[in-house]
Amino acid sequence: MSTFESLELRGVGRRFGGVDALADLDLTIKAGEFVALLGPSGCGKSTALNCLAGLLPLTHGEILLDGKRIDTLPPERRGFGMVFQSYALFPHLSVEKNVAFGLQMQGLPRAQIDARVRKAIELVKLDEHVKKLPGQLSGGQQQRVAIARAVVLEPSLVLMDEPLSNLDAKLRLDMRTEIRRLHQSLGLTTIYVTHDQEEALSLADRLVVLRNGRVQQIGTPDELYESPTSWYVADFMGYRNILPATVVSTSGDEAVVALPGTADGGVRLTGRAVGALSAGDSVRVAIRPDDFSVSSSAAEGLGAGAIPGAVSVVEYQGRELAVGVQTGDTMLHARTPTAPQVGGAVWLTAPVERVLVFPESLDAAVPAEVAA
Amino acid sequence: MSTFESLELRGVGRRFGGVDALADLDLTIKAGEFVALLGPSGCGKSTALNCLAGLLPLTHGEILLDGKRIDTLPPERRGFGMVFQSYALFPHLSVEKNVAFGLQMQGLPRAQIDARVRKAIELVKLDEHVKKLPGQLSGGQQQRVAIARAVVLEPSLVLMDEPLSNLDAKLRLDMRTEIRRLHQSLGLTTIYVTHDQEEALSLADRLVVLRNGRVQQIGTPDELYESPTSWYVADFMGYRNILPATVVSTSGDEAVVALPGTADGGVRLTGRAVGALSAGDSVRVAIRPDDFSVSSSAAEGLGAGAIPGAVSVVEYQGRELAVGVQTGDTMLHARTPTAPQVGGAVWLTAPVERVLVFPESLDAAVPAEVAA
Amino acid sequence: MAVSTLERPIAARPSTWFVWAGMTAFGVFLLGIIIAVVVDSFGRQWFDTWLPDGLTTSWYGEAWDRFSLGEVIGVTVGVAALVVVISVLVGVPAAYVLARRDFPGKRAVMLLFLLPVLMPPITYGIPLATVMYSFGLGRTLTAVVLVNLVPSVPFVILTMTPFIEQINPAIESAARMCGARTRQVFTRVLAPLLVPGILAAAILVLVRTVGLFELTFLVSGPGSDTLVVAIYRGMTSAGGGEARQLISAMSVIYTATMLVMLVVALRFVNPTQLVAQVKETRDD
Amino acid sequence: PPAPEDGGGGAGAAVTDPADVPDTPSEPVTLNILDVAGNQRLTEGMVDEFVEENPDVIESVTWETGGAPDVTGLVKPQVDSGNLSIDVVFTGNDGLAAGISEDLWLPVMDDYGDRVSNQENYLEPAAKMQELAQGYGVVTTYYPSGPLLQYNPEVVDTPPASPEELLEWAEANPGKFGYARPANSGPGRTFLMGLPYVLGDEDPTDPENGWDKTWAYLKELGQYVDTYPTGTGQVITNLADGTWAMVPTTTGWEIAPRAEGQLPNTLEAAAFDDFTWVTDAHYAAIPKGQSADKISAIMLLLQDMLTPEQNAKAYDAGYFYPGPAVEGATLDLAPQESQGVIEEFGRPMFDELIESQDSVVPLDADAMVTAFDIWDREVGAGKTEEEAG
Amino acid sequence: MSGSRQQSRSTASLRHRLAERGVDPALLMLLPGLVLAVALFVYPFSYGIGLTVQPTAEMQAQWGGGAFANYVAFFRDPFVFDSVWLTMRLALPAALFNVLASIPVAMVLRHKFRGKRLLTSLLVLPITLGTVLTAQGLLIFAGRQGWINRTLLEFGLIDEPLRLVNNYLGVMFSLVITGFPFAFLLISSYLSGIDPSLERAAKTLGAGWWQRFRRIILPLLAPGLATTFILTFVLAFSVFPSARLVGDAMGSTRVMSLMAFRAFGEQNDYAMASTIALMMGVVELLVVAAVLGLRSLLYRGTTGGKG
Ligand SMILES: Nc1ncnc2c1ncn2[C@@H]1O[C@H](COP(=O)(O)OP(=O)(O)OP(=O)(O)O)[C@@H](O)[C@H]1O
Ligand SMILES: Nc1ncnc2c1ncn2[C@@H]1O[C@H](COP(=O)(O)OP(=O)(O)OP(=O)(O)O)[C@@H](O)[C@H]1O
Ligand SMILES: [Mg+2]
Ligand SMILES: [Mg+2]
Repeated sequence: MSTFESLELRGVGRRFGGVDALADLDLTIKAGEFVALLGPSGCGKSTALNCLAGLLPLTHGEILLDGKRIDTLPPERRGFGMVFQSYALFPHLSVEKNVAFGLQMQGLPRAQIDARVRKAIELVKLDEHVKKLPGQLSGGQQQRVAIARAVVLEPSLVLMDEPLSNLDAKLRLDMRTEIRRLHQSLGLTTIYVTHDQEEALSLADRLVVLRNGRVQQIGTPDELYESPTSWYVADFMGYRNILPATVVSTSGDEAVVALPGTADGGVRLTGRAVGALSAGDSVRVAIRPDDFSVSSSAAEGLGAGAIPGAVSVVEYQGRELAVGVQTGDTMLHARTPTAPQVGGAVWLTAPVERVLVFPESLDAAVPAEVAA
Repeated sequence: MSTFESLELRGVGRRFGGVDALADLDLTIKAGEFVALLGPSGCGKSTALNCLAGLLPLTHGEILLDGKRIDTLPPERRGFGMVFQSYALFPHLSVEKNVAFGLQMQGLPRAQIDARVRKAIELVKLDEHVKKLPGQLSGGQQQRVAIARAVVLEPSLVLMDEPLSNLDAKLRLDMRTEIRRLHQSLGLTTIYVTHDQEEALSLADRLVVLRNGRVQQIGTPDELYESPTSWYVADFMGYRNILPATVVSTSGDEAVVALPGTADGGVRLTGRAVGALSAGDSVRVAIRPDDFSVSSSAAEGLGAGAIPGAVSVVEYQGRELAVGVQTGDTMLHARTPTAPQVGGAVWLTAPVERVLVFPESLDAAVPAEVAA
Repeated sequence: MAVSTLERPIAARPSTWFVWAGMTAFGVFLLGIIIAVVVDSFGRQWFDTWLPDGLTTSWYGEAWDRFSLGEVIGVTVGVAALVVVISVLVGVPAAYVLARRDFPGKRAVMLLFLLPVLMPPITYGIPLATVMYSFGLGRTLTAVVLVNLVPSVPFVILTMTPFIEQINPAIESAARMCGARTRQVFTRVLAPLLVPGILAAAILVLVRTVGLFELTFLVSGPGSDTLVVAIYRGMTSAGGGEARQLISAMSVIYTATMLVMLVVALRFVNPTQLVAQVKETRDD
Repeated sequence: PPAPEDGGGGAGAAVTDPADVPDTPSEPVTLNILDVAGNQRLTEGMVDEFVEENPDVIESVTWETGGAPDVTGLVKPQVDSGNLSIDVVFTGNDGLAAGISEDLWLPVMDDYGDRVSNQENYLEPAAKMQELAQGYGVVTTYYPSGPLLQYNPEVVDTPPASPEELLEWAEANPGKFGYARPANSGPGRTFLMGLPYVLGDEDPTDPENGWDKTWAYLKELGQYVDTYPTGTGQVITNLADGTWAMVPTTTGWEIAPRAEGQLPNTLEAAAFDDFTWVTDAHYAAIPKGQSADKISAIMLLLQDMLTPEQNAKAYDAGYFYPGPAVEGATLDLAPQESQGVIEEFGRPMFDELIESQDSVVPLDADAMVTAFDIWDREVGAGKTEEEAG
Repeated sequence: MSGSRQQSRSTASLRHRLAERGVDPALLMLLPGLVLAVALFVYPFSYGIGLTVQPTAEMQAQWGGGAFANYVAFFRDPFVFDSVWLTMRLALPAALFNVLASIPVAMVLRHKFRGKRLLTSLLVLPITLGTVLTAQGLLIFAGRQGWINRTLLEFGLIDEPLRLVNNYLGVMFSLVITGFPFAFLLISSYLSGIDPSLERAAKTLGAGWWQRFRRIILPLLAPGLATTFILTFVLAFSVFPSARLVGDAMGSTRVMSLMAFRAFGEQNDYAMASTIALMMGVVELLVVAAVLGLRSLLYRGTTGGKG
């Protein structure tokens, strides 16, 4: 397997008709790493991947592989493998021919091709389906053909563009485990694009969160999950409750904030300040549903730190229940093991270290938003 | 709002060219209920819904609304609302005209139409977008237009065919809560089709699990989650580990089974027998990932009840980790708060009452499988 | 098993009957026309009776000799084949670019290709013929082929562009990622996927070229007349007014040629290749 | 311009001095004949016989056919480029005139007239037709043409003896008389050109200023004509299936369709009591830039075609009745087949009328185009204006 | 984005800037097509326009107007100019009929039923017939002694044979026979592009068949109808052989293409021929522009087929 020490992206950018789809991407990837690009639809994830693959010419910056510029090479000479969102299997070729395609392009001898194709197909457990056309396979099977087709070339880098987004929930889980297993067993370097934080967290060694074509945060799953640097990232990392508030006072890295619009106007929360804050600042408070405790009496609620509200939705979720609590205009999401009454009054509390307080503006953390 | 007491399906079936897409569906729905039809792709969910709506003529059975047969009425005279998988918004009509369409068909006066349309649009929070065409809306917004279009008619029954399947993960969560809220606040009777168990569990009062056009189990979310009646249903309800095994002995409703193919051939598990079992029967054992405890020493494992294996995949999932444990040919899924070493040996245990043992054959529980 | 209302019968609304009545009238007319010509072409004499008095096949022989149909059919087939091949070779790459790229001036290019399809052939046919004559190409096979390319190339482009658009561009990207060069992307991946579209376009171009009268007529002459033009000349030649049956016989030969070409062309549409019709067409 | 290609044996450089043309070609030539007048039917037998008897002069011939408008398009580029693939053109007046105005033809009569001494045998009207050629062509076949009438005796009791009677009959039987658009039809244009003589118009050679009576007559007649087809073929069909009962015709068009079964043999022919034949002829013309050998061969061929024995083949199936352009080419010299057809379908009255009636040459090309244009506007389109209001 | 940032970014190489505009070597594949279009369409067309301002001496003498004598003649000479109306009188109703008749047929044939393939092939058959055979067939079949008239006479439905050919009607028949299948095929494909779930949605909202058609199908089909109308109109507008063969060439079916050909082939007046041909294009484009204008008033988005 051809390999490399490091892949470096320097100020990589791509514009479409005057609008930056991707800008100023700086990233260094070490061999064997699994990096996920995460962000909502249209944030530039696919653009980044296509630029790396050479399928889209860059409009700015350069890409270096072990110090050599590769951004002017055509895709077929970069030696990367790619798994596409819709798989992009060759519909007129059987499974084995799909997998063999890249090897044939390299002009390898037949026997060698056959052997490697067989190995790759075994790897993804499709031995029984080698003669079928892609149209005759299920989504998960197609997905595996796509992976086999990419890895059979033993590429130095595998790029995956939302490879699981077309699968149904159960299959998605299985295939996720499968990808992780392949990555670990083959030692591939992988760049993986997704808009699903769970997927990104569970697969990657390092995450890159994008917004409007610009990087918001880069870090390990743990860093992103526990310490997002902006409410935007927090929102993406499962902090389903993002509440606008105003700083009342700060002390050390703790901040007391007032939530507007709650029933009696004066609910105060204490949380961990992320970034420099001072009294009067507009902020966003981020809290995970599972960090809320739900109690049905104010007494249990810890005074000023408790948010009062009325249960408006209760969803069964197996061992736990998801509760939607209406407080003022906003609906808060919480989880609880015991079912509250719909319409009943409840109080929500969260431990101080699990309440994150972010500056309202995202610009402090990131470059200015593109005026499209 | 026109309403009814009960909707009864009696032996409803539909064949396509000699193959049953749906067979023998008996179901009574009470006013205000939220019923979910759940099953994998092609199991007949949409067929059932279309039969109810009148879009597909039945080939068997009858549908009664408060005792009156309605299966011969054309769809436009049944007064049901429907939300389609791909929304099926009229692309040439603005949001408000889409919503007004049904009311216009009823020939209501203009003023009344306007008022009801405005109310429905407020309900789904699309006030700002009334003049836009569907093509100018995001997926979630389109979805909400589709819902408004269906509920503005105050139908006695709302049918929804996988309304969330085209949305991305975060939006899906939000829209799910929205649907639940609408259902609860309008008191609609709803039949909801999905292949996502989480969605079904969180939304429905009652679930109907289908397989090959036939009902497998009907019950409340709790019943299905805790007491599936077959391994097929269990599989669908999040019992990710479904292991083939053989009964060694039974006592009361407990059964001791031997797993084949595990490292030393003789791992035994004790579990709760579902249905009548006797020694020597082939069975399937179902265990949820979160019911497994992972320990890194055999001593901690409770003797015969512990399954030995090697950690092959570790996935970060926020507060917990998902672990793939290879044991013999199969990979078991478990969850643990502490990260084990990949490749390290572990032992998995599960409490007896959380281990479900089902007969291998699905036929006992359900009518014979259709020979397609 | 009682197969009750499997597919509801086409509703017996008056409107439906109206449609069927109209269709029947159309069918009667159509068959009447065809049968009348066939009968006439075998009739010895047919004045004011239901059927000709006496049957003969001699009109065919006579038509064959008189108009040297062997040569004319050869010209027709040759011209059609050339036009099809050239339009596909020129049109498909252009359609590819139009389907896949966005570039300055794309709308102008699209318009340029749309105009010859929208314009009455005579409008550009007459100046085109005049140019052909002034280049000394009048009445040559070259002129006939060139003139037929004017509507055919845009036609291929306009039909192939949407066809190429619906082929997932990721498939090409995938081929590139597998190391395929541009040429290999075209020959190994795109060509097989485009075959059904190309065949459809080619068949339509074939039919159009064989049937295209207005343009061919303006530049063809003895030795480069296609079948339609030869028939038309037979029907209208100043010296002439050939026997009606002779024209009928030629018309039948024309239609038969057309059918044979169609059938031959359709034989090459290998049904298995239609499996490769990329997008799954699920009707749900 | 590229050097003339070697078009078979005997081709060579274009002739600059007529004296360079040998009496017989230095080697046998092949001839490409372009026929734009339907002349092949009449003369193919003559050419074939000549080739058979004189293999040392002409090795073989090939025929191309076309319509009169093809002359300019086909021949002009060849003459201009000096690259002839057509060696001789058999044409009617229209094609000949088009070629003359484009300066395409060799002045055969001036340069080589002495080689076709058989022209002395021309029938008198044929000789007049030869004059129309202005020396650029050689008459090969001739017929007096028309105007004549053909009718269905079951419908027409007594054929009209004058245009007035025809008008009366047409008025009494609207939609039963018709003729084709003259620009597309021989009988149509013969009828058109013959009328000024019958009606006694001021100047039968000037359609624009001298045909007042003719135009008035045709317009009046047009009220009873339901349609003017664009070809003689449709006229024949209309007569055959009984749509029409009377049409104007020419000798050839009267005989040949009956002989070939296109028209029932029950039809009768008639002529106005007093009319003048408008004659017609076919010519042979040689494009400019022809090689000496070929010119020599062509002149030998033409000389031979104008012998009575050969020229009598022009009787054909009555298609151009009688056909021959020279004296003495009587029916008994024609091929047996031809004699049989004429005996069965021919009309002795035609021979009498040819004897008794005067003949004139047709309009020259420009006047003809003018006449067609006036007819299209005044007569052909007249119908719509009436219909449209 | 701020201006200064944009400035600092304009260091991008030419390659980068071209890439941003979408210009790359693949565009070369367009070249052969462009060359052909320019050489065989644009050039002759311009040449033709050039010809129109080189009128013959007679034209100038008769109509005046100097270089524009041909245009003066075109507009002043009723014999020529009337052909515009005569053409319109044929092409508009024919195109309209073909489109309107295709809608119900396409709607009915959307359903599955036995013999559908046969019927569809029957409808497509005229494509192989060609105009000349159609004309010939019409002359024989619908002529005064044709089977139609014979049948009608036989049953005593008429006393006189109907005049169905060699007039306006004959050309109309031939335009319908050749144009209808074409319109039908196009409209069928547009119809199949409309997401069937839209109709189902309308059903569940209480719309009957007529309302579904009027409110859903028709608006969505309208752009397709406009396109079909344009294409059948173009076909009908350039009618030539049938106008001559089954029409009344100098009378009620003296269409523009006949006039153009008359000038070209019979009068050898290439300048006038080009003028008429050019005006033909102009008239047609006017109609096309009018239809497109109407169409743009209607909805133009997707038909829900691809979301
Ligand atoms: N060919 C193109 N022309 C113009 N704009 C484009 C093009 N491709 C992408 N864009 C724009 O660039 C931005 C980034 O697109 P990109 O496809 O990278 O998003 P993404 O993050 O992959 O989204 P998704 O999750 O929907 O795939 C979007 O705003 C998109 O509209
Ligand atoms: N019109 C039809 N003709 C023939 N078979 C059909 C038709 N519609 C559905 N079927 C078959 O009936 C079965 C059930 O289809 P249905 O659409 O109800 O599945 P589903 O549960 O809705 O699946 P999905 O989740 O993929 O939408 C499938 O096997 C399908 O192939
Ligand atoms: Mg993307
Ligand atoms: Mg479905």
